[in-house]
Amino acid sequence: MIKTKSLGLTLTALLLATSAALAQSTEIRIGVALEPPALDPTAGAAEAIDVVVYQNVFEGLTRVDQNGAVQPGLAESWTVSDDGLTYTFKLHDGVTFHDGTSFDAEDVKFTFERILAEDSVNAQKALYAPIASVNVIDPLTVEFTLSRPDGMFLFNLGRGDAVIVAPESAENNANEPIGTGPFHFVQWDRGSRVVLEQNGAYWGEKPALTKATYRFIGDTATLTNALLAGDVDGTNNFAPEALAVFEGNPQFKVLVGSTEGETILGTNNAKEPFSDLRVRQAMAHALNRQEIIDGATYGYGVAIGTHFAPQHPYYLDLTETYPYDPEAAKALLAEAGYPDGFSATMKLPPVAYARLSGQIIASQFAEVGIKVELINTEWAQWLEDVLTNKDFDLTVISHVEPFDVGIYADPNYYFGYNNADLQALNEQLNATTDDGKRKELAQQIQTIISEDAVNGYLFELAQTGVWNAKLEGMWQNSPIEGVVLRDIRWVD
Amino acid sequence: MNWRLIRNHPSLLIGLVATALFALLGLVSLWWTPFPIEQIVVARRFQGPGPVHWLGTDNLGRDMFSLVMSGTLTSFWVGAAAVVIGIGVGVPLGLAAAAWGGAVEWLVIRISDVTFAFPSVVIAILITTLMGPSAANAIIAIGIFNIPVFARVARGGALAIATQDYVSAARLAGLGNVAISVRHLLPNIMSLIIVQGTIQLSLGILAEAGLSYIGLGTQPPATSLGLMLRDAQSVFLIHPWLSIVPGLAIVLIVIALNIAGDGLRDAMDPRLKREGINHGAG
Amino acid sequence: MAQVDIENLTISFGDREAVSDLSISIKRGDRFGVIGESGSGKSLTSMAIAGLLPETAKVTGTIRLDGEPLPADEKAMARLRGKRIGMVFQEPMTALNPLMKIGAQIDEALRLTHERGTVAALLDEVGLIPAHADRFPHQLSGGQRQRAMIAMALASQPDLLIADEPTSALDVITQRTVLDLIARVCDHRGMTLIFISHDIRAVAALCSRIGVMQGGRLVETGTTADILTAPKADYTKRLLAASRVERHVVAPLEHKQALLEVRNVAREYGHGGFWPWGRKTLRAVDGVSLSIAAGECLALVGPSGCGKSTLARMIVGLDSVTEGEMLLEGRAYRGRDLPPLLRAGLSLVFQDPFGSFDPRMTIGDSIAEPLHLLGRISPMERQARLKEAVEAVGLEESMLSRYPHEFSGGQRQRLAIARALVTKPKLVVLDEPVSALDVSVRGEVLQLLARLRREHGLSYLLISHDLDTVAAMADRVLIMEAGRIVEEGTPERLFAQPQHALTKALMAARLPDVA
Amino acid sequence: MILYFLRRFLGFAATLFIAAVVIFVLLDLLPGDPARFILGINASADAVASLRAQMGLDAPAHERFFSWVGGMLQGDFGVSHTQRRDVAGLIAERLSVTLPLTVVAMVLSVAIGLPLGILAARRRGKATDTGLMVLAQVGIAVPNFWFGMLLSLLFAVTLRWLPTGGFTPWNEDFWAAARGMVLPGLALALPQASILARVMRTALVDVTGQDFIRTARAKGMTTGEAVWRHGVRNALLPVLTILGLQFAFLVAGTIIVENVFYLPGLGRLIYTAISERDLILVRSATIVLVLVVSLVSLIVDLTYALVDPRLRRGDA
Repeated sequence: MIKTKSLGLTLTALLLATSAALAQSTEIRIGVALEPPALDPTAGAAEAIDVVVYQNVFEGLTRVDQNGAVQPGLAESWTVSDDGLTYTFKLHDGVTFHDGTSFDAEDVKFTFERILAEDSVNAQKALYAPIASVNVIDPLTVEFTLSRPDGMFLFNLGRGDAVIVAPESAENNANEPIGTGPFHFVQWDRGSRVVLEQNGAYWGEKPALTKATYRFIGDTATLTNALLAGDVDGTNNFAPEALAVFEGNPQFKVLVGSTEGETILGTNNAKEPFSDLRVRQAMAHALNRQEIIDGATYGYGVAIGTHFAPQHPYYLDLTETYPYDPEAAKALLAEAGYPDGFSATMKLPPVAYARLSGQIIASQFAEVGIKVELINTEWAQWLEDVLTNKDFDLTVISHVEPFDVGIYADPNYYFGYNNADLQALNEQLNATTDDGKRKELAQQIQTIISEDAVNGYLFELAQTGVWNAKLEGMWQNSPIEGVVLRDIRWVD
Repeated sequence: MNWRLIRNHPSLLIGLVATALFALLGLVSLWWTPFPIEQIVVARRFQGPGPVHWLGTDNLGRDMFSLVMSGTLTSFWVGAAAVVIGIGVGVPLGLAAAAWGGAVEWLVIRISDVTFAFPSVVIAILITTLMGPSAANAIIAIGIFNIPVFARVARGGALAIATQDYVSAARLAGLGNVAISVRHLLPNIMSLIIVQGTIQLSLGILAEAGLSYIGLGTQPPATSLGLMLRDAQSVFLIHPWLSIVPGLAIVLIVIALNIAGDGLRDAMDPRLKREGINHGAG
Repeated sequence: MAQVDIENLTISFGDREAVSDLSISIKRGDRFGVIGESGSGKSLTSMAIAGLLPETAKVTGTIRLDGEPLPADEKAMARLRGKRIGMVFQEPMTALNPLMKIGAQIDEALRLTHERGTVAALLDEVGLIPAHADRFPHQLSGGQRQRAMIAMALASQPDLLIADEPTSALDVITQRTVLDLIARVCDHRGMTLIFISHDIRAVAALCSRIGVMQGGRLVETGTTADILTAPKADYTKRLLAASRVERHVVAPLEHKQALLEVRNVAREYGHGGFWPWGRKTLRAVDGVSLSIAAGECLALVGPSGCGKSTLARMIVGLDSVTEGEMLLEGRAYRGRDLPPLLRAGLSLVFQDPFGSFDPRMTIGDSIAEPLHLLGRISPMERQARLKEAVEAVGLEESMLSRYPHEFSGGQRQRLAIARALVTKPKLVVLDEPVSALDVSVRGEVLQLLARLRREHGLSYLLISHDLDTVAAMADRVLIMEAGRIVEEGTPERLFAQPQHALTKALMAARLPDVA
Repeated sequence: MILYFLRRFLGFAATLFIAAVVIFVLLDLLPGDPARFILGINASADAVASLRAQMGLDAPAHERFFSWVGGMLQGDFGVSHTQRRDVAGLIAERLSVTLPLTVVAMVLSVAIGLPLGILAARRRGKATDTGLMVLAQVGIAVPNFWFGMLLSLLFAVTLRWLPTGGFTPWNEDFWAAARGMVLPGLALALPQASILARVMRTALVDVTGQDFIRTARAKGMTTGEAVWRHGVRNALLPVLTILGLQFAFLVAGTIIVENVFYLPGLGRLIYTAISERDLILVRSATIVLVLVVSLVSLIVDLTYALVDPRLRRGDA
């Protein structure tokens, strides 16, 4: 890349560098806000891990495409038994890991036994709990037996949490990930960047890019400058407040798409006064959703009235369940015994959408008499206080897992919602494989949580990518976390 | 300090008046701002300066002038409280070192070396982790860093004073170290401390801005000039005004404080007072 | 033609005139002395001749050097003064660059004027040895530093030497040798000398002509003999009168009962090491015994660094002995352990009247401070004591509410004495009580001290290196050298028949009386 | 002289030891269990307990303290909890960014500040002096992250002379790494250069009033020559003191500038390590920072003694 002999020649060097970039347009530098703590997607929950390695370094049996549909991955085909309990996968032949070891059914078995093991540190272990056993039929055939039908099973296999790892290298994946993907890991300069290069021995179609560098730039202003200066070629999710810099600039393209992130006003249903439905309804009436969307996402978020992604075929528009109506909110509060409102705290994790939404909500709640004290926390503190100890009144958080409405059936989950009817419905939904039936059940659930105002339903996060105008093949939507490099290429 | 002193040092007057104006602006915000700063009206955001909003509005439609008033107060408050911590702990330490000497002095020097060597930002991060981010956290982190500064100034000043005969005279009169420190040393190093105080105050305001920038300082819905600057930084290219207002406010306050500090030093330092005829007197 | 011709010189700072309308003419080979108190403008005049006035000074009038007006161009002036004028200043410690070796500094003077002399020859001429060239200023004694300054001044072969209070920072013996050195080199090289001093005897000893300055004006000029014998101006008369010290001896009391006894006292300082065992110890006071009788004035005389101040500090309880003990009215103590009530029986008057009062406290509060030693006393008694003390030193009660900067040096020293008296002590230690005062007020203060001694039956321990003060005050004199007492006797005896080498040197160093 | 060195060195060692105690105690107070943080929120109590034992977190405090300090003395800084890598290596990697950055900033601030300070002192009271001192006031008053961003907008985005940030390891491309230091170095150096210019000016003005300058003028130098040949060196003494103090400010300032220019420095390492409760990493990295700062002030002290002969006596 840029090779300079002296600082005095910077200008010339820059011209050379620019022309060099034009000639060898097979490299990409991507700016991302968060640096992953490690690089093993099966041993950590951080989204930042998937951004770097998902489908690039690691692959699963299936993979999720940019529309959220399940495609064959390392498994070229599969069959499902009629009762939905047995899945048989036919694996691709001639696949090797980056360290040269070959991939076969034993690796699949190892991967899933590792996920399900007692001391497993997989973040989504619960998703794979229905797996009763994994049987190696022959080196290229593997059979999964489930303890109950699971409508999401094939999708879940395509997640970053279920990528296939080798027993030889699994231990070191945190620092030196070894997978089967189209790119292999080259180096990780902590605090600065991760470098991937094309895997020459890749089993599938070769990607257009030969090298990809992920640069970690946490500060929006700095990332803006880096994009403008051409120090990075794009970013998958750029802060919406500064998008205007790139809109209308012919050198850049701004990709606005959907994500699976339902942003909610997390409410502690187990605690006074939020255990009172009227209080929750009052809060729902007090929320001016459009103002929050405008203020916190600069209009890029999509309003939701329940915990479900709007782009999903099962989605039901319930945004008018409790329309913005401060008078109704005051009346409900008075009815619940809080004519003068009440005081509550709101713990906010260190992400811009939460901090901004929190401020706006506090201002809106003040209109109806609810005095909110904002408590800003770092991630570790937030996880411990809210998720683990449930020591909170209110919070703002985006749930980015796809199809995660099942969390409402868990009375031990942090918002403490305990509804037996809903739990039964969810049970039924899990056991159903028929699409029409599933849609009906899912919509029933959506309606119940919306009417119960379990949480305040704010908006679906948008994916707002900024890329060099000459790049193509980036995912516009984000049905699953990751920046998939497979189809990205430079065009003139 | 008297009026003649101020008249003879016009820069001191400018510095003090400018500082006082900003301080007043901040203090008034306790009772009155043109608009409440917690009030968010997204619909009126990013307005330029105008008759309703004199300095325009920010990304959440809050009145910039109100924010600057409140932010100035926070910045001053953080800086001043940190100075108070620095003086409250540092000056007694420095006086003790000078008055007792020996092991006490050794210990004070070590303590001040250690606090000096501790990067203040690391202290701030640690305190944030212990207590959560807040303006109070910034006060403590900056205040801790102020302690050795004042300890050094107090010790240096006191050592110079301690050689004076009137200190020996007080000792002859049977006064102990504490009494001498309070009666003689402290009043005579007060001017040094005041001058250093203005400098540390301006440094504190800058440090608060820095801490707010990395998210360790003042937290919304409260605001400080540093926080305003940080919030505006990412939209600098689109709405530069939002950055320029708090940035300029910080620069002006710090300059005002520094000018006042310089003026005080010139006015109080007898060495400089003599300047001009210091080759004259035989 | 006069070598230096000053006409109507006026120097002012802002609207204040420091030198007014001064005209002097100095002939080649003259030794011209300028005498005056601090602030009289004598130094400024000499700076004006050398073109060294600060930038803030406004100068009118003309100065001619051999008939040529001083060049206006800074560089030309600098070269001229480097070549023609040698200068020696008061404080040799600060006048030398602390970071440069002596040799290098002298060498620089040589090279700036392209003279062919050598550093070694110059050092030799001023009585230093070649090894001194390799030292830094702080490694030399005050006298050696002043010699080095003179060597530097001589490097350019100047024909005019300006010496501005060259000896007032030095002790008696060194003072004399430096004055002799200046006289010698002036003779030897045939240089014109302008010698500035507040000490009329030094000027008289060295100069052939004298100019007397007061408040920026030249009040009188004439030959030394004329000035000394027939002064015209009142001010000159007063100066001459003040330099003659009268003897204020009080007849010794009948009962010579010892008030203070010092027995075999020693004080050691650890020096030069971090660990106790690596330390060189310095015995500042080495086995001193003395006693002071009630009503007696005992003088302790010695060169600077001989340990006399250390001894005084231990006696008054500011420091403690390493060995030996002291008895005040029969009660033994080792220094700092002096109990409050006993402390009240003894006090100290400091040398520098400017440093002995807290500038932030009223004089009254400062003077009342020692009353603390007497335990609780009523405000009325406090006020009475203050009044008594202030009136005893000839000042008024109304002055008690003022601050130190409102008083002159002489008044402050009186106030310091008042503070020393406020607890009605029996013994007062006087640490160089007049050496920081202008000559004209010295006599008054000494007189005051004598009167107080008479009226209150005080005993004095007088610490001084000034033999005149000693002669004026003391009943008995101790000569101290390197921590030891080397000779004892009445002033009369010592002046007449000094025994010890140091005593002899001290006596020899005395400048002749002007009377 | 040797005694003086020894004394300073002992003070330095004592400072480090006290710092180690303080760091250790502070971190022991930190809420949040590192074992739980690593294992995540779903880990069982057993697993957490066994990881705690593995990491040696269940030993008594004084034992852990001494094994940490003892290890460091032997060059063993331990293994990072979260990154499972040698702490010494991690720190060295980050120091290769932070140290050059501070040095560049230091050099820049001296190269900018001292000449301007001398110039201002020489033109004292004139327009140049006033102009420079006003500039210095502004330089001190501009928050460095703001200034850094403006620099980046000008030199990286508009002119494209230098990168907006990021770091290429030295051994990979030396010049790229050096280029990456320029803007952050400048951002850090600006306030320090302004301070230095002011200190240099004051010191020089002070020195100009000293007797030995008058002596030099009496020898035949103009004020300018005297100040240049005798004043500057003497004026450098207070400047040297300030320089030592500034190093601490620079080190503290790097963490903010590292954020603006996304440099992988030691400050950011500590920042992330604290949020991940990687205690071994935090305390070792912090003590290294303290070591660097104290070492520099030790060096400044010793240099002071070398420059100023008056300090070479043992009792200084």
